[in-house]
Amino acid sequence: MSAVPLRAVAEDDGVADDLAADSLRSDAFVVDVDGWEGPLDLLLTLARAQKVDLRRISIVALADQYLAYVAAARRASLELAAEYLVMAAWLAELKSRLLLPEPPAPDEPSSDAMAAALAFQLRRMDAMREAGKGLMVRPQFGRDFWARGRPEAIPERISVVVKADLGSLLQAYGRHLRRRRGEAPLALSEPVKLDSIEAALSRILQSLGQAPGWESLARYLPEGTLAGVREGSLAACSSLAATFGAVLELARQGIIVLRQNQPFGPIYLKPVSGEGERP
Amino acid sequence: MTRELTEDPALVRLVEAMLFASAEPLAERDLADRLPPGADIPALLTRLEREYAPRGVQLMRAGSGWSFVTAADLAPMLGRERRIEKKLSRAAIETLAVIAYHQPVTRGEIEEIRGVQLSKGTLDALFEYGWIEPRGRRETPGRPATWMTTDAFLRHFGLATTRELPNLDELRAAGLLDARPAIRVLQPDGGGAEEIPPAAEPLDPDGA
Amino acid sequence: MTRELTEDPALVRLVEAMLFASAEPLAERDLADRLPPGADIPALLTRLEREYAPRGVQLMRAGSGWSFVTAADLAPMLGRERRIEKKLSRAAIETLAVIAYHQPVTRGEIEEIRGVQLSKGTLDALFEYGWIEPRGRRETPGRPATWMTTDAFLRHFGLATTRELPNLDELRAAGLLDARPAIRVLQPDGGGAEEIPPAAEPLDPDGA
Repeated sequence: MSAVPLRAVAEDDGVADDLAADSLRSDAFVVDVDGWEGPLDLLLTLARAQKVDLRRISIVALADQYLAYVAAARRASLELAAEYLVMAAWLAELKSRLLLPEPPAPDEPSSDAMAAALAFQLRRMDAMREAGKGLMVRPQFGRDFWARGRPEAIPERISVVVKADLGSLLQAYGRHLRRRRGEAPLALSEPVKLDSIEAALSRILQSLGQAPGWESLARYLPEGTLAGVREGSLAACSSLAATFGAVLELARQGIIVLRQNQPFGPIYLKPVSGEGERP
Repeated sequence: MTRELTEDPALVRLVEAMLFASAEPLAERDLADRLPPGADIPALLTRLEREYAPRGVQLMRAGSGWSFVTAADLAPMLGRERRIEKKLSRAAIETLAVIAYHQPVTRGEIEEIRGVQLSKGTLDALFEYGWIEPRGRRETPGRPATWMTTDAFLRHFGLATTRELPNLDELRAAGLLDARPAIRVLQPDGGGAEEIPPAAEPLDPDGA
Repeated sequence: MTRELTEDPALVRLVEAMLFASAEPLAERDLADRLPPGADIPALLTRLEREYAPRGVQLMRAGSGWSFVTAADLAPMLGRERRIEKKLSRAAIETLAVIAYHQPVTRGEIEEIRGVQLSKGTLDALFEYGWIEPRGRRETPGRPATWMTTDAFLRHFGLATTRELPNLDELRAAGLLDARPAIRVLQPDGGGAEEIPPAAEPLDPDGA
């Protein structure tokens, strides 16, 4: 939380006069333009202005100074951060207890304990402030001492260890042999006349629509094709494939429609213009 | 056995060269990677440190890292360009001191010690410098992260370990590093500063 | 006068630190800029050079510039060895297998057997690993080199001789040759793949 409002107080002439009247004016107020880092920081600055050992600080006087400071800030209608006001309330209570000693309620700390706690916190805060300064006056890397300006690349000898074992070698060879069998180029021991899609197309178109309605695809296969396929005849296989391809092409062109009632079932076709019963 | 290995000039030279080659600090285990097993690395380092102590270059330890740096007393004569760093704010310097002297410490504890909430960028700035890092958690409700300084912090300020922090023993003896709870006002609900009630209330607790 | 300046340990330290921290080698005139007038720079450098001579770091002159470098004789020890495990590519291990089973074999024969061209680095890589070597030439036009596996190959794969490689029947028994469903009709002779003529023009099912 920022102490900016307090800085405004310190810099405002009218308020500064108030502060002077409250005998609060010290070098710290004028010099410290950074503002305070919270109420403890302000308290510490005020305590330091008392110019006594922090262990012998007058808590009452300190409370007065702080309260006067806060009052001045409020008179100047400056918004104080909540923590400054909380501290003010606490100090006001501490001061009244210190001035009018009465036995504290059983569940409350004594005024002495409260004062001691505050004094401890101020001293601890002071110690940290000084410790920070102590760090900053040390020689600093890059400001007071430097590393080697020409670091040398440490050579790395990279040795590649190739991982392979007999198993992977044999698997690779097995893979190779399998592929030779599976994906061997098409070998034709004797010239074979293969059917083509073009031939199948003209064949189908010639006889298409001679019979009305749905017809089996098989009707358009050259004679003996199915038997040939069963025997593994390459020519028959090509006829079957070519006819099927041609039929798909005709369907794509919207010349015929196709039908298959179940997977692997017979395929039927009929011309689009034709009428007929469903098979 | 370590005796003759330690005295082996070849090993001293090797450690010296390794540290010289690198601009970054090397940990003992980095050195061990390239030394014969059984080499007494701490002894080798101590010997080098001693040999270089009077020289213009010094062997410096910062936490687990060792590196050669120029002797700090030569800074004015070296006439090197000083790296201009963004000046740390007073809040950041004090926060750094609190972390260094009280570590491990939670954000809430830092705020308690300083009596004020940490503003947004303070820890970030210190973290960005590489001087602090969160390490572990406090086993209290909310399991807050605890902060510690790094080897880079030690190196920057020329400290071998955090035990070399200035005045550490005096502060500890005076009880000023005790984790004593803050005065009640700074933590009205026994919690962090975040729970501070609205300003109006505590000022006139007796009011309507 | 140069005598005492040369002997001034402060100047030696300063030169030492300057050379250490500089990113570039420093010429004598660079040093002179930051040393008191009259300093005997060559003498200071000579002294430093002598002091560092037995160390792991040396003061070295390169042209007109001076700089510290790690001692050259330490380079082999400084170098960190990094092992990188690499898996052989599919093509490489298959090529290796083909060489192992068909050796001696020419590059052209390997390509013929595998049915694909060997990519540029495959044989090179296997040769670099020390697993194959060219031995002899095929007495055919062009006298191509023939490749064989090496003893290092046998050691790496734990074989006494290449005859220990399992034969085809054993491969089949090990399930390494289980045929995928193949279109038998396309391979009426069922074998002699090596003698297969170039692939026929593929069918053109899309037609014109």
